[in-house]
Amino acid sequence: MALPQTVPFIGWAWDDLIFLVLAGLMLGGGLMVVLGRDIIRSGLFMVLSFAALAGIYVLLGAPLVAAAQVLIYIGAISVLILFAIMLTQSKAGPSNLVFHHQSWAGALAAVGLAVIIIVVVIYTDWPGAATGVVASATTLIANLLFTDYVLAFEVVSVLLLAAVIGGVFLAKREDSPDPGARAVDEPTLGRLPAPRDES
Amino acid sequence: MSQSLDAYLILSGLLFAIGTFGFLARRNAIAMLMSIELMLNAVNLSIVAFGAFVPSLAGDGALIALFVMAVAAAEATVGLAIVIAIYRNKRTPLVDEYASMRE
Amino acid sequence: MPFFTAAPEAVPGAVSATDQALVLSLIVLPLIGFGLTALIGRRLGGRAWIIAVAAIVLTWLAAMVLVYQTLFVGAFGEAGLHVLVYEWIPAGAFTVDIAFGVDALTAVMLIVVATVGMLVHIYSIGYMAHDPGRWRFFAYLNLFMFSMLLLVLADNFLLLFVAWELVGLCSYLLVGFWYRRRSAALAAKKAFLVNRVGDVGFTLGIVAIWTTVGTLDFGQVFQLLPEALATGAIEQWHMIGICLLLFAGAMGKSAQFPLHVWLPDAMEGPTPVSALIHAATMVNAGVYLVARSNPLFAQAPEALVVVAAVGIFTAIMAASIAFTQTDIKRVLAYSTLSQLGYMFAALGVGAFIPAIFHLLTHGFFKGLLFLGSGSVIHAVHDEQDMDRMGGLRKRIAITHLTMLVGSLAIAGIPPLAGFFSKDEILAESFKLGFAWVWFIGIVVALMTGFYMFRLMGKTFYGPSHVDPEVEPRIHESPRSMTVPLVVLAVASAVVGLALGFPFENGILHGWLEPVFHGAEETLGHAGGDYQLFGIDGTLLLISTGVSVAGVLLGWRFFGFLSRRPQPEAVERLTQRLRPAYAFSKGKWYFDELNDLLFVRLGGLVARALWWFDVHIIDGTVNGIANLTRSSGGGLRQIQTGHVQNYALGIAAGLLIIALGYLVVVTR
Amino acid sequence: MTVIGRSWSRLTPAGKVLLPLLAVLLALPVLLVVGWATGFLPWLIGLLAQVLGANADIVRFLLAATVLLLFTVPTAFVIIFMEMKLIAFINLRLGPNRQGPWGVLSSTLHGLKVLAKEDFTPTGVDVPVFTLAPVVVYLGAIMTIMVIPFAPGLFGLDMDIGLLYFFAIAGMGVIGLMMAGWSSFNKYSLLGGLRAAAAIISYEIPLTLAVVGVIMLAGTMSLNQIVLQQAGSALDWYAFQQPLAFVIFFIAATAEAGRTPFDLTEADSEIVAGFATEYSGMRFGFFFFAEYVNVFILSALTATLFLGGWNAPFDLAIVLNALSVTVDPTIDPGSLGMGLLWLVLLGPPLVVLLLALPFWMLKSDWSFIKSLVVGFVLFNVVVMALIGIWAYMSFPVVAGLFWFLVKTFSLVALFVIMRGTLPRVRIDQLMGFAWKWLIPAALVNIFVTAAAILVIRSGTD
Repeated sequence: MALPQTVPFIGWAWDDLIFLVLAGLMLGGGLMVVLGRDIIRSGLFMVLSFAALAGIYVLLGAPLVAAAQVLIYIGAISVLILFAIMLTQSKAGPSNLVFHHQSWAGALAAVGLAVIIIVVVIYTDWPGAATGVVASATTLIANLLFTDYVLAFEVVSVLLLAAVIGGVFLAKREDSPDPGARAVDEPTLGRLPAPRDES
Repeated sequence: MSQSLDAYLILSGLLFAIGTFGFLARRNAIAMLMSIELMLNAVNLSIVAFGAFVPSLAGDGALIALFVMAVAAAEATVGLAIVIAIYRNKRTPLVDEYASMRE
Repeated sequence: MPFFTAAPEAVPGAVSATDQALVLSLIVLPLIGFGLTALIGRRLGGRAWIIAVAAIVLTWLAAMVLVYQTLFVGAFGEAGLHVLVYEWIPAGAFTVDIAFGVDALTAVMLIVVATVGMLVHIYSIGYMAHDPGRWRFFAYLNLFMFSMLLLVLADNFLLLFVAWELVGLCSYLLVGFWYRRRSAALAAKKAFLVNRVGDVGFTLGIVAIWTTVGTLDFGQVFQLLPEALATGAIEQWHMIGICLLLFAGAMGKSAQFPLHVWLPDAMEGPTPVSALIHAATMVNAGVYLVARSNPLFAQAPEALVVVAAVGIFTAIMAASIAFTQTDIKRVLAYSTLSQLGYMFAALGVGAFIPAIFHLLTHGFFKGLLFLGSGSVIHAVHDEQDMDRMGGLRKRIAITHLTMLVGSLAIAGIPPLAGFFSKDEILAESFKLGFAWVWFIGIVVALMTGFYMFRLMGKTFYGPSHVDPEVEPRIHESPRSMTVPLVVLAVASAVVGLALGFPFENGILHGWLEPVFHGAEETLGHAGGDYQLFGIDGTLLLISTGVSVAGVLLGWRFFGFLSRRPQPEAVERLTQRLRPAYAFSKGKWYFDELNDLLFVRLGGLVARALWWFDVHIIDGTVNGIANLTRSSGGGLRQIQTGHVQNYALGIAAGLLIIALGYLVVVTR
Repeated sequence: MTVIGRSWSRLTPAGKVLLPLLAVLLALPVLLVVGWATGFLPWLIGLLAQVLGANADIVRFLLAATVLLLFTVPTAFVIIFMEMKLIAFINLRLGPNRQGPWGVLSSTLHGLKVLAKEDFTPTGVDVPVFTLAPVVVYLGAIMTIMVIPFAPGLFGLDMDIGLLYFFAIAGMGVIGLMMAGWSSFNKYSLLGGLRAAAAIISYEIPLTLAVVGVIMLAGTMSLNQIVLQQAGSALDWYAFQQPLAFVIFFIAATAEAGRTPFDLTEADSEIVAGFATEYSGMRFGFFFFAEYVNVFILSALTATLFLGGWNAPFDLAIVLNALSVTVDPTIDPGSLGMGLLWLVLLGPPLVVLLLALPFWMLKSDWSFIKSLVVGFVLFNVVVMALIGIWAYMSFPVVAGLFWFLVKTFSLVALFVIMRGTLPRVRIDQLMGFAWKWLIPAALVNIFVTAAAILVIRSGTD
């Protein structure tokens, strides 16, 4: 006797149940991100939202994207954001001053946007759309990546390099021109000796 | 429900709207960046959904989503570096206290 | 794109992989040496030379194998070996390849370049031992070897031009090697700029060739251009123009009047550089270019006359300046100019083989003389003024002996190398109907013997004028410097006899005949029999006599023929010829003339243009900018400086557009 | 009621768990008898069997998840014990030697001790985050075991993108560390959390890049497939085709697990255990366990990727053939007939006596009983060895598991030895090493591998 094909009593497909749970987690997490007062919790809810989205990607038959989502968004970007939060916030910080004075207008715009998108989505007949999810194989993606999208791939690599260099440059502490004014905690032991004069 | 494109797109739209609200309403620069990440994720969701439902886009959707992620990583790097650099000068993460763009 | 394939149209039958590898190794080995030395040379400290010298020794071995294959075995036939490495610029019908060619001319050049290059590298180990920048020096030297070999091996004009510029770059780098010294930096700049003048001509010549025949490959150009002339597709003046433009490039690189001013100043570089680049190899590139283009020059006798005139004028001018200079390296530099003038005169009269022969012998003995002078300078602790030398004969015996051999060779005393090549040039120019060239050449030969032995006498004989502080520390140079001297001395002594005897029918003639016989036929220089007891013998006697006379004259005033030098006699002669002396001492006032023409007059023109730029052009631009700025100032009021305000604006705009679109679509 | 209530409140959390369990344990036999008698239990078992059979996939998944979750605990105990003993050996100490022979029980007892300790929440902490942090860390550690192939057919899940999954989940653990560091409201903890984030993010890059060469060679990201690609002898292992990647991977794994010399995240002499400063009891235990589970997992992954996984370093059959030995491991007890009974009855006592005799003769101060005990132990060892060999020859799973564990624990031992011998690096050295040396080296490795593949594959076409 196999498990029932649908959820008992409600009659949904199991997939639908999972979808609803994940969607709820994602939207709830997202709302907590934008509404929460404690910014570190916002960051953690963002992680939750991203993880739920990864689950949705699995539902969409794209496990590769799901893994990349976890790897990049949770493992890298979220960590980076949490890192930045920890560097720039203190626990005694002004978490009560959360919202901008134009937040009512922002809310209006966001709701308007949501309504418009929903209306458009519902009333559009998407051409060429199948009735169900079509899983895309990893090999197909790999082949596309190194044939049709190879230029984009290279460009992205250059972009990432530029971003790394730019990030390092921006976040680097500038040497103060006055040697007496150098911060006390800055280590000077590791300095290299001045380059030798050669001729 | 999980087999209908519209559901995913509406979900994506809602997440995008949430991100928009966060970007417009939060005062904290990092919170704004997080909101941008939410919006990017919303876009990614719609892209992957199209890739999964439109057979002629099979593979492309996932691939473009991957590119978006790479670009998002770059964006986060530079964005956070800028935030930290500004924070070092202004000693505050609140965006509306930065006014140097008006000068 | 296939690598390492032979150009099929050039050579019937495939080029063997060994030969390809040989040719390529000539290029690649110095390049590797350069790269490695530049990368890690600094870490090697005192052993910075190790990679560079190893690379060049291997290069020399490869070059010698190739020379043996080409000249002695004749493995590649008359057409030579052609290796296509890479199709460099495929632009429709016009293609330029990275292709190398090895024929007899190239092989002879290879002998000079590789041998002198290797010896100079070895010499530099000792000479540069105490210089902190030695790794840089060896890196540059290797780069130069790469460039020079590329120049010699290039199989088309564009690749040749690239190598041409590369050797110029190396020359610049090495002349300015001691860049902290202002004079060195200025000399480097001067060399570079003067060379540019010639290169403009060369570039135009290449472009002219390309527009005329649509190819730059040597083989095709030398076939197509004369054909075009024969069929009347181009005019005679066109051919002359191309040849003169090419010759302009040669004038720059080989320092011919009036572009000779850079070479004496280039002596600011380290002495091995002077020996390698400014005596034995790079300055010969112009000679090589004209000789390589002999099928073109043969079609333009008028251009050849110009070549001969410029060459012989440079020869006598430089020799006259060399009379009065006191800097040992400058004397040698002017002597190099003079000898290069000889070569161009030979080319100009159509005696291509003697020109190349003189190039070969001159490479050896002038390299020897420069290295010897370096050894002298080394011995007296970086003193270059001959007035502060003297009496060094016993103290640095090996240097003295080898330099003596070199001086005798350049003066043309039989049976040393210079005698054979110089005599051949003079004899050919007389027999080919250029008596004026011959006459001036004879005078120059006389002057050569004199100034060379003035140099020898002031340096090695007579009482010592060395700084008393330095005097007790004079010492012979280390082995790494004397061994190359001895090798070069032996070469200077025997190479003429080995290659140039019997007269006009030596081994060298056999080698080079296939390269030049087309040109000689075109010019109508049918080789007559050699008449030892006729015209040829007479000319031989005259030139030998003149050379000996020059040498004796030099010895008379400065040497030990009269047991001790005669400063009073020299002084008397100087007093009597005061204006001529001053003219020579002042190097014919060329630098002053250039200063007047280009610095003063050119400066006036430039200043006028500058005024125009500042007031008219900048004024217009600034006016537009001011307009923009003032209008922008008005619009700036909208800025609040808060990102989120802008973002809200964007969102509102998006909503309005989307709503409007929906309304339009649904209606 | 108040008496029971008061005694209940006096119990430690562990006691609160154990007491009901004890009650259930006592009630169970009664329930079993009753259930069997009424026929309820047979029906239930039948139903269960049916359900399980019909949903084999899901059952297998759940089973694997449970087994792997449980598997982490003894593994961590073994590694902790191993570490204590090995470092004691390096330090010329005895190490634990009280609980059980050679102290083998000490780490288990430690674990129980930690479980029974008071679970203390300091003031000022961010309670939900503080509570969740160890869970996230531990989850990040154990979820990765799912894709590691232990032996032929013995793995949780053979994913197409197994390796990617591994790195994705492993990267999640750092969030837990940062949560712990932030929520503790302690500057040492915050420093530890930040250090952990910086180090793990940095070292994840060379870790991932080093594997790219292996992926290119194997042509797949499925760990199972990668192991299969390395079948054959030891020379087919990727450690020999990718030596640079192997070294880079191992170094980066050390940093990823936060082990000496890269244990900046804990650095007990500088920031007093970093993110774990404010934790106590089992919450601390979770961090502690997670570290050792991480060591095991990273060793296992290294073994899988570079040391051939469960492949034997040599093919036993070939070796035996070379020695002209033929072994038929199939045992048919029935062929012995009546002899089997005699064997079972008389064999063990005789062999025990035989093994005890030499001890009794040589050690004159030993009593006969003591010799017998030693003989019995020896007999067991011998029998276990024989059974092991038989199992090794008969079942590929056993052979695979054997080699997999040998390789993994060799690597674990290497980690331990490194901890015993190397000093801790400075944070700037740590970051500089990753960015200036490991990442370029990994890129060079990728480049060279790609070029080599291009050259070799083009040669075979």
